[in-house]
Amino acid sequence: MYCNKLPEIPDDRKKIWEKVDNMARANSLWVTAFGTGCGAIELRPLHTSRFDMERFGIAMRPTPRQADVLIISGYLAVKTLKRVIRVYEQIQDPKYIIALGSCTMNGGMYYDSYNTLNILDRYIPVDVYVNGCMPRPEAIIDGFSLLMKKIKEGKAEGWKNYIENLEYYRENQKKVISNWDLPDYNW
Amino acid sequence: MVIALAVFLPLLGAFISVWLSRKKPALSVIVSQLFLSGGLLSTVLLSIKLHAWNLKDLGNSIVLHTGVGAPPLSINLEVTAGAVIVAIVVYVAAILGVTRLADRNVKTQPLLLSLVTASLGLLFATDLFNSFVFLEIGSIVTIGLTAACKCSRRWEVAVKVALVSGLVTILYLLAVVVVYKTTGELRLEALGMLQGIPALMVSALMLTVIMTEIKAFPMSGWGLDFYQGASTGIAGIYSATWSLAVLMWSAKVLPMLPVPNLEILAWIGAGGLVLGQLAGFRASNPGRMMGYSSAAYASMLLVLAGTTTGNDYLQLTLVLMVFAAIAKFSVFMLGNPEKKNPWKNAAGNLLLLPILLIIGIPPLPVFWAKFRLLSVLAGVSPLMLAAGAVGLFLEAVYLLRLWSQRSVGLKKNGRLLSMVASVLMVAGAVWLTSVSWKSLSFSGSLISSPTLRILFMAIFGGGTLLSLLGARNRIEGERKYWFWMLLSGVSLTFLPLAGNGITFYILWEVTAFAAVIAVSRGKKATTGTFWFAVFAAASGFLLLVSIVLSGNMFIAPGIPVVLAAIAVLFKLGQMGTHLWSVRAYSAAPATMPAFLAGTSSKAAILLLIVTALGTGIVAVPAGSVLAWAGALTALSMAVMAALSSDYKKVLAYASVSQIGYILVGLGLASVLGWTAAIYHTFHHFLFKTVLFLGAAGVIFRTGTSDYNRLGGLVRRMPLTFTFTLISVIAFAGVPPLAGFGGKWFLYNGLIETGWLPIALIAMFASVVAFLYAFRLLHAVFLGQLSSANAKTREAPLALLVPQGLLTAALMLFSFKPTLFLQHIVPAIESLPGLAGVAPIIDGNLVTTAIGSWNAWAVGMMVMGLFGFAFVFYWLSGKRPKHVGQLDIGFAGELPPSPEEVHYAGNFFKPYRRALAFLPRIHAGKLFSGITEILKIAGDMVRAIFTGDARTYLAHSLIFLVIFFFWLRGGI
Amino acid sequence: MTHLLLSITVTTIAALAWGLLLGGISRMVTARIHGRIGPRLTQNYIDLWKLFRKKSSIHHGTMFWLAPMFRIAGGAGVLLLVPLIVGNTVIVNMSFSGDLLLVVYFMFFGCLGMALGAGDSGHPYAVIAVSRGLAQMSSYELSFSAVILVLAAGLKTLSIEEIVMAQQDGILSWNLFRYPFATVAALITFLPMQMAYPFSIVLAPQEIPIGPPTEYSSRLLSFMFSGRALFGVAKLVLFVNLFFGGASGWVSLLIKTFLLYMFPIFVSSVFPRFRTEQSIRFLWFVPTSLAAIDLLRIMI
Amino acid sequence: MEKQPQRIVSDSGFEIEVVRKDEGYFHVRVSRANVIELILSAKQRCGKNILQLISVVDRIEDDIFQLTWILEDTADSSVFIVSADYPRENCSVPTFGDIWPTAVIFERELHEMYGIEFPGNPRQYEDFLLEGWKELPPMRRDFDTLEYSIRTYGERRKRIHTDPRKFIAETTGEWDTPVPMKDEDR
Repeated sequence: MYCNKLPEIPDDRKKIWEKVDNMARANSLWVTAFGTGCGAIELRPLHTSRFDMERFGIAMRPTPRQADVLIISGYLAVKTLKRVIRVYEQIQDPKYIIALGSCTMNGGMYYDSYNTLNILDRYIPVDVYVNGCMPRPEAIIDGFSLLMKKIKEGKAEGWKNYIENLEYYRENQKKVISNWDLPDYNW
Repeated sequence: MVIALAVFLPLLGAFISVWLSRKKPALSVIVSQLFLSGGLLSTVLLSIKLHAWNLKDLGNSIVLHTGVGAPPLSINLEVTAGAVIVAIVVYVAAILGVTRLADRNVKTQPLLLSLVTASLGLLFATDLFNSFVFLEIGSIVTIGLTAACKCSRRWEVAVKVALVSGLVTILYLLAVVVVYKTTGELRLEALGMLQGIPALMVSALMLTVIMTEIKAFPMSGWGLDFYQGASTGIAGIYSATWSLAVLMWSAKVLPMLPVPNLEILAWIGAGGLVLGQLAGFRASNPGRMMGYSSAAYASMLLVLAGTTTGNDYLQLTLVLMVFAAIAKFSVFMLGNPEKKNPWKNAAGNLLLLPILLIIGIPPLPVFWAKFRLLSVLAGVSPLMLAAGAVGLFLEAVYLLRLWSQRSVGLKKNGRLLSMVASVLMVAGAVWLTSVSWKSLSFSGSLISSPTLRILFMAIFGGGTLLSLLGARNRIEGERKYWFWMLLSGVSLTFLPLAGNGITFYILWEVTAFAAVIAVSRGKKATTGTFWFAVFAAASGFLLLVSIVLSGNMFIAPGIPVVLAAIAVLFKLGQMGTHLWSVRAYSAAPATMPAFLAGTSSKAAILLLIVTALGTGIVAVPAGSVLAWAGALTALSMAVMAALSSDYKKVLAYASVSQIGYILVGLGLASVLGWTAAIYHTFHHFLFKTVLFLGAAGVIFRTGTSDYNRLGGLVRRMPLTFTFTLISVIAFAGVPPLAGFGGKWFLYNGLIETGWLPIALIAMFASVVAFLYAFRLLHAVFLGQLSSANAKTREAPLALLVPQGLLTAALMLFSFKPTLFLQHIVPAIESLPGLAGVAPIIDGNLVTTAIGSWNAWAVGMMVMGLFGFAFVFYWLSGKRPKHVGQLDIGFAGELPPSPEEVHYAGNFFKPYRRALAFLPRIHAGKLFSGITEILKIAGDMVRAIFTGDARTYLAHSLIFLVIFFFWLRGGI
Repeated sequence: MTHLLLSITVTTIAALAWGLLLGGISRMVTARIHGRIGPRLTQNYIDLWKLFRKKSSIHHGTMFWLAPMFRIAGGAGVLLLVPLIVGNTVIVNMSFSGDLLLVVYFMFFGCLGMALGAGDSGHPYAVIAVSRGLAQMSSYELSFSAVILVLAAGLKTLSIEEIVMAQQDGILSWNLFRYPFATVAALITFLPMQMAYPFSIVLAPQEIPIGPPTEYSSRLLSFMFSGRALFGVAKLVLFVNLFFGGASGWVSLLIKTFLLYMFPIFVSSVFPRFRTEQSIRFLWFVPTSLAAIDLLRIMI
Repeated sequence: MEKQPQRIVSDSGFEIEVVRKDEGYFHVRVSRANVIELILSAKQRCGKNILQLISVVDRIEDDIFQLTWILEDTADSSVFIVSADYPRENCSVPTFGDIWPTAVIFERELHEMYGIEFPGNPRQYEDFLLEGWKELPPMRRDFDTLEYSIRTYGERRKRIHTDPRKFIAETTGEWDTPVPMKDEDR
């Protein structure tokens, strides 16, 4: 019923095409429209004529299959983490994560809650953090431009990190998700 | 001497058997059988002597004087050729009956032997008083037999028989007295000498007597109760001996009645036929159904007596009565008298033949008689023809219901006896077919174009072969229906060769009813079979009447064309009558629908073509009616198919819808239209057979045809999917596959003729076809594989091979349609009376006045583009990972189960909603409405059969009075 | 033969480029209508390249990855069957091999492929979208059939070339002016064909994530995009040929297709979306009645 | 019909303490033995046909759970509120799932969050919000959330600076040298 293969790490760092590809990737960031927390409301103004993220080539995709970027917005509960993992793994490589807001970074005001994660990096690789509670749309655009810069430089390789250290990530994920019923591979 | 032996041997046997039965029952049975066999032998000798078997001169006779003096003091017997055949049947029935009764009630044997003697005496009697003697013996023995049988209602029935016999005796004696007083003679011929009031009196009396004895409507009440109440063994023997003898005696007497105009009898008979069968429409007890059927035959006897004379009359009465008696005997012998419902679990196969015989399905013997009867009626009056056909059809309906309800299980009740009877019936069929052989014709086919003839034979023969090949799997006991499919297919294959109406009709009916039998072998076939059988019978009767009206040649303009067209619509299951096809297809054994929809339905197209050719082309108004009907059918059935969620039903609706296009094409009456029709006919055969065979495989492997429970089978049945996919693309009419050609010719023809609204509807229907086409592919093969089907295997090879062959043919004709067209177009062009310009075929390019089509170029382009994209994709990078079926982007959730994610039921919900403004019309309601009306009418008629013997006596007396004053012309 | 292959290749590549460019322009125009700046003109090329060069991709089964090929063959096929320039004998492609009916029915080829792929993905939303799309398609094909009948019966031909040739006597001989109602009906059906609002019930990202291609990713998606771009251009050329007098040269072809392409974009930017059954009923009755006016005019 | 719950209060044979009475608002407190009778008679005789909510207050000081059922009459939107106290240890409360299907869901939540048992509720052991929770029910006041959070999710990174930019620069190292904000920018 599900995929049972380990993901592969493509070995194409040295190819010349990679530069061109990275330019294209940076200028065509498709974001999966998966609002994980309260911060998702701050993404909506980005569509509007005031902020207009489409001018950077950033577009929303309603399905993870076609997206490049997953935005984790606001606090991340254990229950949401499960869904985030599945959505993230369904995004095709190369893929990036932007974490939005204080709660995402360290639990924020919910640091002592029984179901909010405090350290996100243990569970999935984050490429860019944007802090604030909540961050303004300008800050999000700032985060996007940082991500674009990283991609162009070939440094936004959280996804490779994730594949390489899949065991570590899985172990941490399984530690907090007490009823782990996800398939091991979700590609 | 031989005659005396023939008549009196049983009587002797009766005495000996009375003596023996007390002491040595076993010996008495053997002795009875010996005596009966002796009688049989002597009658057979007589029959040979009289040349009875060629049916040429049935009045041929030998006269025997016994004792001293002239009649009525002595018994004088006249053995005619017809009577001798009846006598043989009586003997055979008696021998079988003795065997049957031996293990139940030995005491009845002497009675039975006496009954045989009485029957034979009556058959051969020449004067009124002798007849009276034998009538009396027969009645008393009947009462005795009834009372001796071991059923709960025996006394009730016996009393009714006794009362009716008493009345008959009184009336008969009155008549005899009048005759003797007036003429001083007692010979039967003396009846004809009467004049004036005595003649009227005697006529009324004798007619009442005869109608009461032969159980003609409205005096059939006691007969119904008798057949229902008596044990099946007694009823069977009674029907094949005494009842038969009385019928034949009445046949002898009726023409001699001093009625002013014998046609009165025919009108009484025709009225009785309709009303009596209407009453029978509601019957549910099998015995009672047989009673109604015997009333029908009695009415037919009256009709015959009123309309035919001479050898014709003798032949018709003989064939009708004898074979009906054999059939009834056979039905009754299958019943188990110890059961409350005797025909429960009767052997379906054996029940079938007699019932089909009574209905009159060719080439069974009764058919010949019924056909000639209807021909005669057509000569008398159209009203009488209509009455005859309606009565016979009503009879067919309830008899088919009897069969379809009982055709389950195989028990050995009287199986041997019935098989003997069946052999007799088949032998009779062969005999009569050989006698009537000259009326069959296979030369000078009704279709003038040899190309079309070959095409249709190829479709029929090929379809039969491939369906049979498909049936060679272990799906559901193919042996049960294999033979019938073969029979149906073979007669279908010869259909295009038929040279005249009767040949066409026989092949048509054999095809239809062999298919009905094959369908009935399905597991849940009862309702489906019944509907199928009723519509087959209806279309058969319509066609028969149409052929009769056109005098056996094909098919005269006017009413016959209309009837034939209705027959075609019934056969095709067009809009309104689609019910039978949908029900039958979903009830039939797995591979049957492939044959029915793919191959057999083309017979109706052939009939339509034949009709059109025979009448010198469908004229414009008729053609446009046909085209409108076809277009609306195509549209409405396509919508039905899109909204239905049962695999077989969808295919059935789709089939009906596709045939709508063919009707539009034929209705066009232009070369382009007919090219479209023939093209579509051929391709519909190809892809519909593939689709139904594919469905058979799927249903066999998964055990369901419900869309909601299928899905994802492309992973398990890739070959079936491939064949189905190609067929679906073809019938959806998407270039480059073959279905497009039919549509292209059709629209070209429609635009050329200027029938734009029809073109619009047809185009819309062809787009609606996408809805069910995709839904079919998706719900069955794509989407999620449900866990129940996770281990399904590919369909059996027997189903895949024909699909593969047909798909290959489909692909060939898709890319090279000119291979087909270059033969068909000249053939159609050569047909008389077609309007319009023929398309020009130049290499691969087909051009009409307004458009052009190059299938080869389009095919190559598509293959090239597809191949290029494919190769480019293949070379441009890594192959993608295959993920599991539940690995879908589901908002981060895990899909609960494949079944819940598979979206197949209520697929076109928005479409249903958008259609909500239309009133919902159910064809089912139309037919159940008709059935209701018939039932109400039947209830009104059958209210006269109260079950009270006094009412029955009253019927006879009232009839007597009314008839007498009617003859007299007032009170 | 070589000439034909060359001509086909050039046409297809040029049409792909033009289709993607039109897509870019449309995104810009929509953005300007919204009061935004909008993406670059080359955004669609970048998107396509990115998708094509993604490093991993998935598939669900054979039909799933054959579907984009169907889409490309369908889109390019329609384009090749339609004559591009009036009287041009250099680039005729395959326009000799069929008439208007063939083109109209061949348009379903790509849709069918798309639908098959969507079905094989096993995603319920993809199939819901297909069911909506088919329902809607069957509805607008009713009026489009009526329009075709108007043209075929009015001009007594089904050949696209002859339909174009009949429109060469000045601007008033265009079918736009000869059969104005049919043309309006055709333009209305052009909206659902281009999946523009208010008929965009197939790619409805808010309810059914982007519809049929919801499971497509990476390279397969880039093929889908190319196919759609090709198909879009093909439809534009067909409509230009049928109603707007065809194109007398390359510049005229580009201008006419560009202007025609703007029509659904302008409509699309200002309308909300119909529910499926509303869309179906609207398409059954409104454009069909319009086309029926011209149909009656011809018949009487 | 007498709509006011006044009558059942006066009719009932047991002791009822009226907490608050107002127009369309009636709050009573009863002993737990009489809860079922009171609520049923409120439904049958006063037309309180909707169970709006079941709520719990964990009064750890008194070692009780205070359960409150809020009933509403859809005809005039008047509410009738019944409260009763139950012991915290092995708390078992009658279910109203067979009268109001919504109660099944309310009770599931209460079971998950407080560990209250509702014998007779067919679905009370199903997961409601928490998936696979194994600890003490989290809403009980004797559950230490901070301890649990640190134990399970790790201690969060302490904030060293009040200036977010500096903090980010130190923790992630991705930011360029932070530019001190000017006063007029604040």
